[in-house]
Amino acid sequence: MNSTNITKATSHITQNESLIFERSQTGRKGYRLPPLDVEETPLDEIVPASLRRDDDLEGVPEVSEVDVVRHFTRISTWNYSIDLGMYPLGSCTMKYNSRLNEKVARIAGFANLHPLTPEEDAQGALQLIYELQESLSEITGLSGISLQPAAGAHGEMTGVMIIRAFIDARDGAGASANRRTMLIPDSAHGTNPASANLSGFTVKTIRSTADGFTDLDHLRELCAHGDVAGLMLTNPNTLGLFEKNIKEICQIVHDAGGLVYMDGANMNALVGVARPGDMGVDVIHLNLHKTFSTPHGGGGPGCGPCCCTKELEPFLPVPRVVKDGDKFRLDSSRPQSIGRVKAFFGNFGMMVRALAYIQTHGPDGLREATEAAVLNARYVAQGLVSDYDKPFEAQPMHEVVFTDKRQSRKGVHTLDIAKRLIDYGFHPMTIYFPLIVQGAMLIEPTESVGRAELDQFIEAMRSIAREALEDPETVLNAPHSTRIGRLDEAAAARRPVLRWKPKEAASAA
Amino acid sequence: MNSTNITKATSHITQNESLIFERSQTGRKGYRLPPLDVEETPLDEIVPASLRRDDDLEGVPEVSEVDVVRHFTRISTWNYSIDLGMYPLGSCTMKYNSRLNEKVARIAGFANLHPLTPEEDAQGALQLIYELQESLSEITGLSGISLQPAAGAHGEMTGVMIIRAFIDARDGAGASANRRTMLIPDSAHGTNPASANLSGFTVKTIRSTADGFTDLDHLRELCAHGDVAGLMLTNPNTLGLFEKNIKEICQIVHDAGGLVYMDGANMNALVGVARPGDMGVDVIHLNLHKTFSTPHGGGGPGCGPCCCTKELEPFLPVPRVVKDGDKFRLDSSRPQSIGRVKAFFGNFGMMVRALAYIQTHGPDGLREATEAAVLNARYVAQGLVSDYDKPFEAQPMHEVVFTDKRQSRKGVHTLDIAKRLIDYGFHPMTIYFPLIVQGAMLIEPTESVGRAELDQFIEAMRSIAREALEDPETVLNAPHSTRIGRLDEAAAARRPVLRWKPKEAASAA
Amino acid sequence: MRYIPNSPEERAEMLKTVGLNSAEELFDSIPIGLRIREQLKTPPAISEMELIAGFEELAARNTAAHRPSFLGAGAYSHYSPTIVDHLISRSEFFTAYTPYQPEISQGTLQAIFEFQTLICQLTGMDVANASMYDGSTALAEAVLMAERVTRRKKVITSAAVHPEYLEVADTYVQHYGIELKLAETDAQTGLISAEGLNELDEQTAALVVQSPNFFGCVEDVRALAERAHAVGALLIVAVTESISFGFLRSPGACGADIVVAEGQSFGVPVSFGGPFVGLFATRDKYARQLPGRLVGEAFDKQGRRGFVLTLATREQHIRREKATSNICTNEGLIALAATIYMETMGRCGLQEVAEQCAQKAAYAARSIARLENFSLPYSAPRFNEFVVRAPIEAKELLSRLGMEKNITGGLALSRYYKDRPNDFLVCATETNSRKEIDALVAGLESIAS
Amino acid sequence: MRYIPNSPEERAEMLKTVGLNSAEELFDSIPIGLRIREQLKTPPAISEMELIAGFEELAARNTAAHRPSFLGAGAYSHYSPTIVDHLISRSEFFTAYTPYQPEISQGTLQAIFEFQTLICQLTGMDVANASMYDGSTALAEAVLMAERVTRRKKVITSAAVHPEYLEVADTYVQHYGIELKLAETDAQTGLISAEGLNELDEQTAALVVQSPNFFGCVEDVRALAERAHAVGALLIVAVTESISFGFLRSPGACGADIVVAEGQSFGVPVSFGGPFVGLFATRDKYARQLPGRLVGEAFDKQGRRGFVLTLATREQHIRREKATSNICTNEGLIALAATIYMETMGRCGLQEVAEQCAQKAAYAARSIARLENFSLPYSAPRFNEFVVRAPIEAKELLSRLGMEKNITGGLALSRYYKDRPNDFLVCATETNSRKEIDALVAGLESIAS
Ligand SMILES: Cc1ncc(COP(=O)(O)O)c(C=O)c1O
Ligand SMILES: Cc1ncc(COP(=O)(O)O)c(C=O)c1O
Repeated sequence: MNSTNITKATSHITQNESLIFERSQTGRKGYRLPPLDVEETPLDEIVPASLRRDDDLEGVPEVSEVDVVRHFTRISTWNYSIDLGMYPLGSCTMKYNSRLNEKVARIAGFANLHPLTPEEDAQGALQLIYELQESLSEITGLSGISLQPAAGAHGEMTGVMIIRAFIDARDGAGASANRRTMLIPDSAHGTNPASANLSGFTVKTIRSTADGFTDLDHLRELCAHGDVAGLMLTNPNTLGLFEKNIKEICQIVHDAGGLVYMDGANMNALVGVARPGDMGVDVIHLNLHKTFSTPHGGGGPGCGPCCCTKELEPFLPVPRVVKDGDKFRLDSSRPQSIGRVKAFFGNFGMMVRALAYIQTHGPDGLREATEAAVLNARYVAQGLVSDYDKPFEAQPMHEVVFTDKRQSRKGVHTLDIAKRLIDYGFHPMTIYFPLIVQGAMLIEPTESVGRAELDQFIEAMRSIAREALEDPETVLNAPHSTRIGRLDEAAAARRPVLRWKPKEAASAA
Repeated sequence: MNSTNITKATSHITQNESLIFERSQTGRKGYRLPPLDVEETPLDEIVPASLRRDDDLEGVPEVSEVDVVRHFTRISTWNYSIDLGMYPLGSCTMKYNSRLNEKVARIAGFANLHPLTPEEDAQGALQLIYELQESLSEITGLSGISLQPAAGAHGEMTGVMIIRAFIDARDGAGASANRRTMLIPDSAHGTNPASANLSGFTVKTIRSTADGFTDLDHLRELCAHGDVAGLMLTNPNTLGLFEKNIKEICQIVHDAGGLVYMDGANMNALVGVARPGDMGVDVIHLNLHKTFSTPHGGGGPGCGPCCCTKELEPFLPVPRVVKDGDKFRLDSSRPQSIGRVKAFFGNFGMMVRALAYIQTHGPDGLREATEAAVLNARYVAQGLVSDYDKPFEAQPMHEVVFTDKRQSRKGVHTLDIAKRLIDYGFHPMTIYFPLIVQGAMLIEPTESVGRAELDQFIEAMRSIAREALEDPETVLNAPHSTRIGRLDEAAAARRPVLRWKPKEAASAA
Repeated sequence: MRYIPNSPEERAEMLKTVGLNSAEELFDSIPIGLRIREQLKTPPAISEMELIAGFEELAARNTAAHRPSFLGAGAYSHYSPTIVDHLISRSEFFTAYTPYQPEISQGTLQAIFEFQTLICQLTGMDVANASMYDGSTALAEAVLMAERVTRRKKVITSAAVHPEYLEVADTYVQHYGIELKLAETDAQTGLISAEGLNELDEQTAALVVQSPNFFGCVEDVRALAERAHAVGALLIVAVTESISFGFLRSPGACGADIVVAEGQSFGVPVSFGGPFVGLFATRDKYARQLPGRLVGEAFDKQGRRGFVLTLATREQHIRREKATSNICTNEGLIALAATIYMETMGRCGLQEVAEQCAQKAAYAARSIARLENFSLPYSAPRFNEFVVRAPIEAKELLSRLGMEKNITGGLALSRYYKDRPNDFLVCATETNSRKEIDALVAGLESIAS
Repeated sequence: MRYIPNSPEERAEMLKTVGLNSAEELFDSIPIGLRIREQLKTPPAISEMELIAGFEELAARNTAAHRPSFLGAGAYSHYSPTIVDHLISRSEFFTAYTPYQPEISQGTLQAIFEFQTLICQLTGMDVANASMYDGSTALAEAVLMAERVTRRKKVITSAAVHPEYLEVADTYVQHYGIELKLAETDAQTGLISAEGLNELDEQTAALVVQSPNFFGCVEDVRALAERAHAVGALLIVAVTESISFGFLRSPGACGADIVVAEGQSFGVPVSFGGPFVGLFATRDKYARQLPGRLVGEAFDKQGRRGFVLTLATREQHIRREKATSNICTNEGLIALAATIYMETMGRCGLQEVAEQCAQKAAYAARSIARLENFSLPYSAPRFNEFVVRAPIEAKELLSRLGMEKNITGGLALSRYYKDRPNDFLVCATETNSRKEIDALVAGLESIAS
């Protein structure tokens, strides 16, 4: 497989490592506690034996600190990561995660602050939350902000529930009962319909036009029935295209008595350039773990602030952080609120990082990042158009979608191209999303990649396109450079093994 | 090469990375400073142009923070390290480096403390130094401690100079001029003779006996000439054997009017079990970056405390840290001192770590570590004796030496075995040291390795022994699993390229 | 901007390459009218030095962060070994995405598989997912799952569940026609009351209890499981203090059907309430009803073992509105921290730390009970939290304790229960030294007298 | 002991395997009489929690560590970007040994090669080694090297070299028959005096100067090089404040033969004096006389580029007593930190930070000079340090400044020069805000009046 075109990566030796349970040895210890410094109370006086644990934590590993360090250091080397290079997962905005942000999030005054601390003893944290709200409000052009949601989908649920609460209040329980339809484009992310469903809405799907935009006629048609509570729109949409008719779209929905929810996952294309609030959007969520660079951490934590118009503010989750003179406090007495969506105040640690990101960039830097992100996507789009099918004419914003149309003639599909990209040293792009594009490859370089690496990426993709013609087997069997090959996911789902079991037990099962 | 016996490692994809100078792009910036907040002074008024830099730092890289992070993260993955597994470099004591020690060394009150701070404002640091001195004194059985030397060799130089100063004081300038011979076993580490030379001594080499100990007869013979200032002995010696005649050896040297210096690099075999001070040793250095686990850092920093008898204390470097009542202060008025060997007080940050190591282990833990280290070495010795030539009968302490005698018959030498070990996922042992053992392989597992990995190591070595017989080519061409193969070191030394130069310049040169 | 590799010069060249004359043209697809003319009014760009100074200043205003504290109630101060934060900070973990490409994500996948296993072991359940946002949302999802499993709409929840968890559950279920009925707490024992349980009937989807409950009392989970199962309802057990798993009989061993918990106690800082990590475990038979991500074992063509995201057909990206949940990004890195904590403490440590918490709390409770005019209203056994009834208003008492003695003495229950002015909740962990506990007791005494 | 993987049980089994009955038997080769009977009297084992608390307490007693400080004199407080400490803390760098096995040490080797290159660029020299212990030992080794190169025994050193560097040089050369002659400092300019230079003769191995010198004055290195070369002596230039390389003409450009420097300013904390990193650079023609390690470019059979330790024949492990130095372990990790710092600051940053230091010092000097009864004795140009002559005893003045104003105002020269009671050395860097400088000036004024 050693294609001479592979300039970014080379195979090298890495350590094997078993499951920690397989490493465990009776009697090993990885911890030490200070000696108990109070008189012991007989355990039975504390909790009767019948309510106490009696299995001596059978099966929980016994390892030394050294075992733990080597275990996780070793397995960590099996991961690709932003710090190792370009991570062009479309829709995920895998940008550089600054270590400065990690440092400030760990300041003892933040890390050791208990969420139930009386307000007067937590003014610094409340002020930080308030200042972040102000910045996000300025960036989105929407005045009402709740930082409580823990991720994007959580923010969606919050926003959609706000729409529902607003309509209930506006139309009254009776009438509003007939407004339970949420319109969602067929290109939307799966969390959108799922969140709508969680809020008790019936989802109706809007077609996209051949050129990748929301189909206005279909929208009008769906809006005609008087049952529309709202529209959930991603902008730029998941094809990386800015919905140029956004104002008209909002108008249509508003005229039909609905509200417009914008999925802000793609805000990295807009920060400092355009504001959802100015487009007629009523409510939006942001992904601080995308646009504002809080680390994705292999699957979270995130933070999905919900931002809405003044009109919708009364419905935001409680408690809200408000400013009284020069003091900050929690406001929970908001009768119209949809209620609480998470214990305490959301993922505070992510808020610290996001504010650090905003302060480090400043207004110019925020816009500069947006420009660089869009420019990088354009550059890639132009570099690949000669070798891959680009299903949409329009110029992409921060991400661009291609398909495997040409390669599939030779039996090489998107999955194969993605796997082969691994051999070239890149994390693959997002594949098979959005669903409406057959064999979609959604590429989002973000602003955190330099030209040299973009060129390597383009060269790698072109080289794969050549291989697809000249040597499809190599692509179909990729990756060739990794510790393990493609895993049999079907078999894994058929007989799921979701936890380790001791040998005997395992075979017994 | 994919030997089925390789259980510890597998090849996986890793990132390539050029030199930072090759990554550099005009206009990239990786830093930001606060704006200058004082009135600017015209530069010419500060320093005339003729004394100012005028090359605009031509050639120094211009990169973004992201470039720097990816650059070093990538190249770091090309290193083997303790956190990845066993690192059996004989004589180097590559044991686990606790992160706890790193954390305490970074406490602002230590990291931000300027060395020229008046004593009264640095009491914490002085106390820490004092407490470490006390612990090391207890561990070595020697009362005089200086933490000033920055590494082992530095400690050797200090110790040998102390011997010289003592003899000058004892015998008077005239007589002492005839005592300029330092005896050093042929098995000693190269720093020993180099340090002796740096102190103006003539080195005479003592033979080792066939069974790996200092040759007493030869020692007596060399001591007969009345010119002996001292002996530099490593114990356990570099063959991993405890010099059982140590008391007699010291006696012989003392009777001849000399002093005994012990190289303490191998103290990991003795801590909590035996004390050099009790053996008749006059002065010794320790390697905190070995025995006391301060991280080796790819080549330092170290800390090489010099420990000596009461008699030699007056000659220790200045300043010394002493205790007056409950205050700590620097004592510089020591007329007989050899002087200062380093600016300020030595590598303080390493002292913080070493004290943390001592406090974490406690007396029991220190002894337990020694037992575990020696046991691991014994276990390996026993595991390999069937397949490799073990030149010495005696039971090893914390490290054991083998040779390539049997394998070399097939043309496979120590270097080849070491390189092949890399394919098996291990860092090779120390090779060709000590020099007196032809094709030496010096193996020091330390206490930081579990049995399972020791077994893997033994199995790997045995497997290589088999390969040496059945498939020598594989061994001779190893490693096969790494990014690069064996480098041509001879050519590199013939036409040394010791720095990057811009293309033109490079070719011009 | 130092985080953007391409210099202005390079970007100018790239613009040319893509045929544009200015950066502004990158946004031509956005109608002019929608583009903002002037700069954002966000704070000006500052250097690292200035930023750290500013955040240090803010943090310093969180005066409570540096005091001895006896606050628990859903967020617990435990000691986290240094290696936990070190290991999660490895770039390879911390700057990776959700493991969509198993060949280059085995580190994350194996860690999650170990996490799932450990959660099963501690909860005594068969299967656990890759994490939820936190304990409160995990509970809400558990209620929704119970509805899916039983197709019943009525849910009885103990009133002694964390009040904020109840609020979150309310929010989540409000549009599902699920009615949450509160089962009152027995004023004497502090446990769910017999009357409350009488609400259980054939329409009941689930009985929800927390143990140790919000007042620190340990419920008899086995008995409750029997009651629930008797009417075909599921028993959902919520745990806010996961350290208790090292000491109390596991919910699984007591017959629970779904166990949800807050995993913050496993080496995660209280960090003003987040990020935390929700634990979610159930029985094998309900595995396909689980919300969230699952990692399973898989093999490649050569039979090499690896791990993959599996049973994805439950999830939103495939099932869309029919998914078992809308959750996508969860709390991966926090789950990793919890995994490292659990493995470092290990079989012995998890039990020793739990026992120390119980011992410290027992000592604290005993000492406070001795104080004149102070009492402990509840008789049930407790783990590391307990309610104290003070002679004066707890809010006042505690704020004076903070100001005068520099101790955060606990949580005034009036924050959630207006009708309990004098009660407060005290929590003790292995981090509270005897000295701190004695100071708390002395402080309470001196202020109340 | 949690750092020891093998449990007591496992160790007992291993003892059996090697045919022993007890751990004590492991030490049979040590005569009984030499084995200690009772336990060591070192401090008892404590937990992480206790240890951190104890060290925090010690650190808190270093009262000066948290004040604004104007101390320089060989250790400088500069801002170090967060990524420096993060990157050197990667296990792969930080728990690796000296790169003896190039195939699995390329990370360290490439970093050192970049370090050597950067040091050459900044000093203006041809070749630099992989680091020395610190600036003081680097200077001592430079003197020894000059003797090797010239075979001459007399060395003239400026009296304005850091006093501790001079002491260290004395210690190192005392047994080599090298005589160090001090060249006095001109009382008016603060530079090496004409008389001092007259000592230069055909027996002189080297002229040693520091620039900026200990008093902060910038020497005319080019002129000094000419004087030294005129008698066939080498010019050794020592630099304690490496940030000055970003502002001052490089010693190489001025004709220096050996440049030694303290690299601590490059992102390394002052840490009570160490670990620091010594820089050592010279001309190509002297490369084989260099002390310490060198990394060079090399290629494998397939022509792939890599890096290796080279020219080892100079070193102790091969040459033993004939080696160019006894140094083995050097300051690898600190050299790495300096490398990351230099690359992060880069071409612009290294100049900007240097200029800011010069500007802050100029402002501070100007402001202090205005104070009644205070004067600046030296007329020569300065970088970021300067001597102030106070109306009262400097030691007294500074200790009151510390106690009353919480400012560390600088170094009383009486620490090294008993005959200069009223002089003190002030250093300003980019970390000293105008507010701090103004407070210093105001403080001096109020205390002295
Ligand atoms: C377009 C879009 N919407 C919503 C989401 C959901 O965000 P989260 O994963 O934070 O819940 C994502 C993230 O995957 C997304 O790409
Ligand atoms: C036996 C012995 N002596 C002395 C030394 C020199 O110690 P250092 O490298 O710290 O100068 C070493 C380390 O390599 C050694 O192994």
